[in-house]
Amino acid sequence: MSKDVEYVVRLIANTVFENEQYFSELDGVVGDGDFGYSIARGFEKVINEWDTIDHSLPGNTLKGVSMKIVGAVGGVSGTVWGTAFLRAGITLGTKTEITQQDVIAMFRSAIEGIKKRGNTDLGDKTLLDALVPAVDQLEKSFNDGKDASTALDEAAVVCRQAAEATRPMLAKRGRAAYTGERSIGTLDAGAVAMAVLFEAVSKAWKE
Amino acid sequence: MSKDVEYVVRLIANTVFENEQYFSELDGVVGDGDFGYSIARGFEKVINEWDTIDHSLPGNTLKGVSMKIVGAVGGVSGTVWGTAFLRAGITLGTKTEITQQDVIAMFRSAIEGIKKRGNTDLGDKTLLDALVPAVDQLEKSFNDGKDASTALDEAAVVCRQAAEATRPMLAKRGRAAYTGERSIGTLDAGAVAMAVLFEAVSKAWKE
Amino acid sequence: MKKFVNDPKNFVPEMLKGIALANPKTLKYIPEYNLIMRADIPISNKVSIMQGSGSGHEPAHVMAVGRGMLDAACPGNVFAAPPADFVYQTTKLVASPKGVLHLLNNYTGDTMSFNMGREMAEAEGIEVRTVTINDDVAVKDSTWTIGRRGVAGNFFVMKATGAAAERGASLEELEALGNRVVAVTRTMGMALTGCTPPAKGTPIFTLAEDEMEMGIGIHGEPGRKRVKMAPANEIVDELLEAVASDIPYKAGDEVALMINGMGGTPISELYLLYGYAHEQVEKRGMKIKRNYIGEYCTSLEMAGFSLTLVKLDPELEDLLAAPAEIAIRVF
Amino acid sequence: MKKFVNDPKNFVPEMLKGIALANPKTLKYIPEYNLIMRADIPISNKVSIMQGSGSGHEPAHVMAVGRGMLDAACPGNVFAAPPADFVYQTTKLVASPKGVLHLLNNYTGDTMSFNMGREMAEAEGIEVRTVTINDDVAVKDSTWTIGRRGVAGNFFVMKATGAAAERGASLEELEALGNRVVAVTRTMGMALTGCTPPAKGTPIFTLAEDEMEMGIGIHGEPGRKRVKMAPANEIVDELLEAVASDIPYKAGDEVALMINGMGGTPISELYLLYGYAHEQVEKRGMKIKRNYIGEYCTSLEMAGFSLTLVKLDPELEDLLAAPAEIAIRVF
Ligand SMILES: Nc1ncnc2c1ncn2[C@@H]1O[C@H](COP(=O)(O)OP(=O)(O)O)[C@@H](O)[C@H]1O
Ligand SMILES: Nc1ncnc2c1ncn2[C@@H]1O[C@H](COP(=O)(O)OP(=O)(O)O)[C@@H](O)[C@H]1O
Ligand SMILES: [Mg+2]
Ligand SMILES: [Mg+2]
Ligand SMILES: [Mg+2]
Ligand SMILES: [Mg+2]
Repeated sequence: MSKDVEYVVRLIANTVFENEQYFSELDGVVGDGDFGYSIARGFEKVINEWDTIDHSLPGNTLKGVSMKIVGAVGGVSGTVWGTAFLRAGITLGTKTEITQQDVIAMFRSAIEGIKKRGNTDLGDKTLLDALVPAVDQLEKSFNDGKDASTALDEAAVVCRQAAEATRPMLAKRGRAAYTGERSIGTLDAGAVAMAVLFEAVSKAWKE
Repeated sequence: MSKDVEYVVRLIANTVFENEQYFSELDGVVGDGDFGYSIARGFEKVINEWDTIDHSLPGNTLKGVSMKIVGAVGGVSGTVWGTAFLRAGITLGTKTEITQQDVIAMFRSAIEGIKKRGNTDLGDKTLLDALVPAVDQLEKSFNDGKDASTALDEAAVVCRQAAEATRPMLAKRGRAAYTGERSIGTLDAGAVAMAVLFEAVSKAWKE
Repeated sequence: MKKFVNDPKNFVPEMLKGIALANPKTLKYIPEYNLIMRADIPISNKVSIMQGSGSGHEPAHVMAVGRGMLDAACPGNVFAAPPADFVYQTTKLVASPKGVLHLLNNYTGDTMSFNMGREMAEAEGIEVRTVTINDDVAVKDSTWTIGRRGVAGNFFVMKATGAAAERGASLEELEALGNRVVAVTRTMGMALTGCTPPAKGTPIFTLAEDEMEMGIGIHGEPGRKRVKMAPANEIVDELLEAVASDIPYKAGDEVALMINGMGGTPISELYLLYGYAHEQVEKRGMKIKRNYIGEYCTSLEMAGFSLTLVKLDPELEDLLAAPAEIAIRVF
Repeated sequence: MKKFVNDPKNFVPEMLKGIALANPKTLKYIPEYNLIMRADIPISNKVSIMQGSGSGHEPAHVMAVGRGMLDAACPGNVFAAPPADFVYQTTKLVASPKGVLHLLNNYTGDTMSFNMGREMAEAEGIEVRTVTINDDVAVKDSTWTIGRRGVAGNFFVMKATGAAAERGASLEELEALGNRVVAVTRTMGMALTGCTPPAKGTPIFTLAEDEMEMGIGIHGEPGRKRVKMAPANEIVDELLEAVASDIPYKAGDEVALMINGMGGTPISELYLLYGYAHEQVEKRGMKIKRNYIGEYCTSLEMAGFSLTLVKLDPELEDLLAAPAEIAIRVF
């Protein structure tokens, strides 16, 4: 099972590496243009120091990933993504098998952590605005009895739509918030990153 | 007679003002782009403080012009042009009538002053390379019995040709000298200024 | 991108190496946590003061480490807050029995890293207090943003608390002093050009040849408005009005006046701006007791400047004038 | 032109006004002759030291006036030598019974103004000596040019002679000391961008986005060659080789190393350059006793830097470390 976690983490990492420039450009429109760079350095540390992480349990792997991110990336992205992985790992606890319910519980716990750490909620034009609808859809698809591949597919589609839907929003968190009205009409970088990652995972699951 | 001197000085000043930008641009190609600005500030002071100059004799006017230039412009242009007017004034001495011979003597003395002050001679790609041939021609035209207007015309033509002929030269003085080989193929700003001034005086004389 | 850089990812570490090599006796560079600290700390009877923020604002804060100012600075990458773990590690390294003061420019990212790092340090019994600096009047407070940004005014907080810590002030006293300085310090900046973070490689924003941005942030965050270029004096008038009407400062106040270059503006222009600003501040009836002209908090190579007023009292003035030994010096 | 300027013709006077307003107790500005001088000179038992050159190189030289450095600076317009009359007037104003030392960067224009000004002052019985600074190795000596340019190395001449004058050195001793510093000081600079004199309004020269100029002069005079952009370390290697092979400096020498910003390069990059330069200088077996990182002699807002090596002896090191009180300070 740790293998699955490793697979997904590496997939996320590679997708982040491929999109580093793109993510930074998105953040550069009304933010400060560091998002792709920051998060890529985080996953770089995760991958480079993979063997120094305790992989005895999937939950430990996730906590270890969190510590690497928090040790490499500062600010919003470091603490938000670090908190997310930390919460997911804590939620998983000592489990060795990950059920669909576990996946949803991990996401929910990560989302709560992000809200607290970031003093934020839906509608602030952050990655939550793409992540929450995607997780809602994932849960619904699971509940509807869809298989993992189909559920991921459906979540990815919703995630992308939700990311696109950040465009008319006013940024209320992060450096983009300083632009005020000017942030309207631009995509939120973190939200787009969510969509890109969901799409990557969903595509990989099919193969 | 002081009226003639005043007329010529004011004509030179106005011509310099009109060509300030142009002269600076010429100097900017391989020099430091300050020539037009510098010399314009010099003549600005001459004109603005005209009434503080002792005009009891034409020679005194010229010496006064020199002091104004030396009090406003630094470096090559200030000392070279200041020295030129000083030498011309000293050469004229207490004369109240200026003959053709006096004009040539004033120019020759100014040229000697420039050579000494600038530690320079013909062929160094400076204003001397236009001024000396022009004065040679002026002297020849006078000797050939031409009237002032014709003589000035002929000198102006020679001056322009000589200025153009600085193009293939290697700059050996002033900031342009630091460009070495790159100065080849460019016009010397000071030499072109000589041509522009001779042309202005010659044109004005006709009117 | 026209910059002196080898590998953009190593931009900050290579700069920190330079700082350490230039100050071998007084400063230490800890590559592992990307930090610069005084070689002689922690000192048991002195509170340690540290600040972290994105890099790209030099001399803030890594070149402001030294006796009389910061004990350590833990910078992040260019324009990125330091990792929470580094805040934690730095706090541990500088921790003295008298506690640790965190100075923090008010940005979401910095606040989140410092909060997380502080929680981690406090879990180990280290006493930490935080002073949040928010001197930028350009961004109006609102219910939903984190509030005003911390910009060049951070210099005065570092300088005053640094001097007071040297004189033995307690953690509580320093926290109060820091907040007191923040309360009397206001800044507004503007830019003529954008700037290029090395890892990004292209300008964060661009301004047309006849345009300038008023109220710019030190990360290139847009300001109040983009307007046509204006004469230097008019720009000073506008910044000064925004700053001076904010607390507001009033006639009879004794003040410090800072003209801070954003990185790409030559010092000749800063002095030109200062000359007029000085006259205008005095025209408002204030008395300038100290002045600061140069680069204190920059945005890489951005051309522009900010104007800061600090309302002084005799104690604050004395702390600002106290000696300090930092990397930035003239000879 | 993106500059803080009102009337371009008043650029220099407005800057000088700013310097004077910022230093009301120590400095005087004489608008008539465009000069900045110490408020307390001439001092009868101290030689007075003055330097003039074009403006646009700030802090050189107008911000280097103060106890322990220059007694006066008479700048010209941007990149233009001061008028001969101003050199003369300044010399008269600072003249002490012990004489006046002229420091002079080796350019035709400056030399001509200083020569003419010196002749005028000597005609009135003032004793003047001149030290000509020519530290730039970029331009090879030749029989027909005026020789090497004076660039950022002028800082060391000002600092050493300024300290020695304070200690009572005679005019002859200062002249000898100045020449001794010149003899052990070498610099080479390079640029990434051009710069725009306010009165000109357009850049003196431009470099393509992937181009740099090695051996540039501080007035934008072309250097040795235009080449493709290179990593920071390679640029340092090339400048250091040009400088270090010139005297040449040799293993075992004690040196001062300066990384001087040209005006538009942020201090973060200067420290990055310093870190590598420090390692390379030490790799050559030299020992760095003092370092200088920042802006000492600029070209307006040009992006670029110069590297200077000074071979030290104990006396020189001591003079460089002596205190000085100049406009440029940090707090
Ligand atoms: N307070 C917050 N809580 C959670 N996510 C946030 C918050 N602020 C910003 N974000 C997300 O982080 C992204 C920006 O990340 P990054 O560029 O690293 O941070 P910063 O805004 O500090 O530069 C935004 O696009 C947004 O999705
Ligand atoms: N040593 C010299 N003697 C006489 N004239 C000179 C000398 N050097 C340069 N010039 C002339 O002066 C012009 C440049 O003047 P200017 O730009 O004011 O001086 P600088 O070269 O110091 O910037 C040149 O175009 C040339 O004609
Ligand atoms: Mg960002
Ligand atoms: Mg010139
Ligand atoms: Mg950021
Ligand atoms: Mg600068």
